[in-house]
Amino acid sequence: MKKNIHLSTKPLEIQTCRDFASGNSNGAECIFIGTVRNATQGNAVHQLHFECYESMAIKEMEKIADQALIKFEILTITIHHRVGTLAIGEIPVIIAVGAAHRSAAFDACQFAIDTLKETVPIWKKEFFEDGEVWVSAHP
Amino acid sequence: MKKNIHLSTKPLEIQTCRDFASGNSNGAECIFIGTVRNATQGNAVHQLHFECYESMAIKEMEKIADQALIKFEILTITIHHRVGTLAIGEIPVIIAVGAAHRSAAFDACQFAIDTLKETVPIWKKEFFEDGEVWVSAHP
Amino acid sequence: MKVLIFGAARDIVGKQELDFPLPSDPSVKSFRENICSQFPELKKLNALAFAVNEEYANDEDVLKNQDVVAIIPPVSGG
Amino acid sequence: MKVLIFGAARDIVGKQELDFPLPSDPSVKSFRENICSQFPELKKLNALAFAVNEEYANDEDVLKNQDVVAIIPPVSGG
Repeated sequence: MKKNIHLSTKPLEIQTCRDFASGNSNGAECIFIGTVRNATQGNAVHQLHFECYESMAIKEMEKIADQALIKFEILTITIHHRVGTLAIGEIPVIIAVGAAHRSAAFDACQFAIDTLKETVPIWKKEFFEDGEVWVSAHP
Repeated sequence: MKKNIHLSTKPLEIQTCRDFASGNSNGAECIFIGTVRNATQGNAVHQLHFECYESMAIKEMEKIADQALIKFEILTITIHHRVGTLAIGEIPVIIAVGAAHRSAAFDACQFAIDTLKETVPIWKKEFFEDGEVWVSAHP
Repeated sequence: MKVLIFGAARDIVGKQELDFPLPSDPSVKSFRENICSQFPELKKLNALAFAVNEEYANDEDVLKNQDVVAIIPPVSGG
Repeated sequence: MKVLIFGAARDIVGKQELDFPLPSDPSVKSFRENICSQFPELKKLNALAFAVNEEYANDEDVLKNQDVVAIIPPVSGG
């Protein structure tokens, strides 16, 4: 399997992503793991909530994987994104790329997370002690 | 703990590397995993053997971690390397970097594996059906 | 037209879904103007994109009655 | 001097460790020339670096009798 896309309300698992990304022709795997930070611009974050436009989000994630497989010399790409409510330290996103050589793995993984943050219809709300805010929504 | 360096004759574990790399201030982790490929330039590889100059290899790995912590805005770096005999699909190296932001995590992880391959006194012998060769030793 | 509304835009509109009349000029641009005049707070968002049938749309794209339009405030996944 | 030998260089020398006399000119360059003339196959390697007491050394570095010198063929970790 060359690509594996998943939107999940359950905790993401690195080993599951690796299982898709690994293969005997790989010499290199690059894995990006996003985690919920305990602060944004100095304000303590208590939890996050992710919502998504599910059908379109999956389509956009598929597009990113397809583009990565064309643009870079990689063998596999896995993109898993979590939705729902996450606590500090939990994992909203894992991207795992397998390739014969490492530079393609790094480049494709970075391309995938950069593009995901620009195009995939998923929205993050941060909860602080004194309020909540949709990230990046307002100037 | 900011850096964690390990040379091991036992299988490397991604979760162990993540445990060192992760922290509540991290928003991003980049993990590089080297794996034993089943072929080099079209020749089927059966297994690999890694030997090292242990005391110096650890010093050089420490230097890479220290440099990465200075050069990039990262919070943690873990470099684990395996030695001994490895089969196809096994993991010779894992580098895990934790950072507040992803681009520093990617840059530091790539710097660390690139530098490791240039400076750390570890040598890889590839075993083919009809012989064996020290990688990169001869023109 | 069925209109889906997400994130900060949903909080402004107060609903996840609307039935919205096809504008007399059925372009995405015209729909944007209509929805923003009905919910002026939408103009205060950093950006506002639209999708038609799960694909990002341009201002000049033409809408049909059976389309599903989505109002997409700045995304922040990852 | 104690000399440690690794990888492809060890296969050429046939030993992991040697006792080697301090060259009359005690530079790393001079040691390199001596060891390469004793084991000419070392010259066929892609490159040959030396470490003195676990640190990479330059040709002009000066060796002492109690130093531990390592012969380092091209590394290939990772």
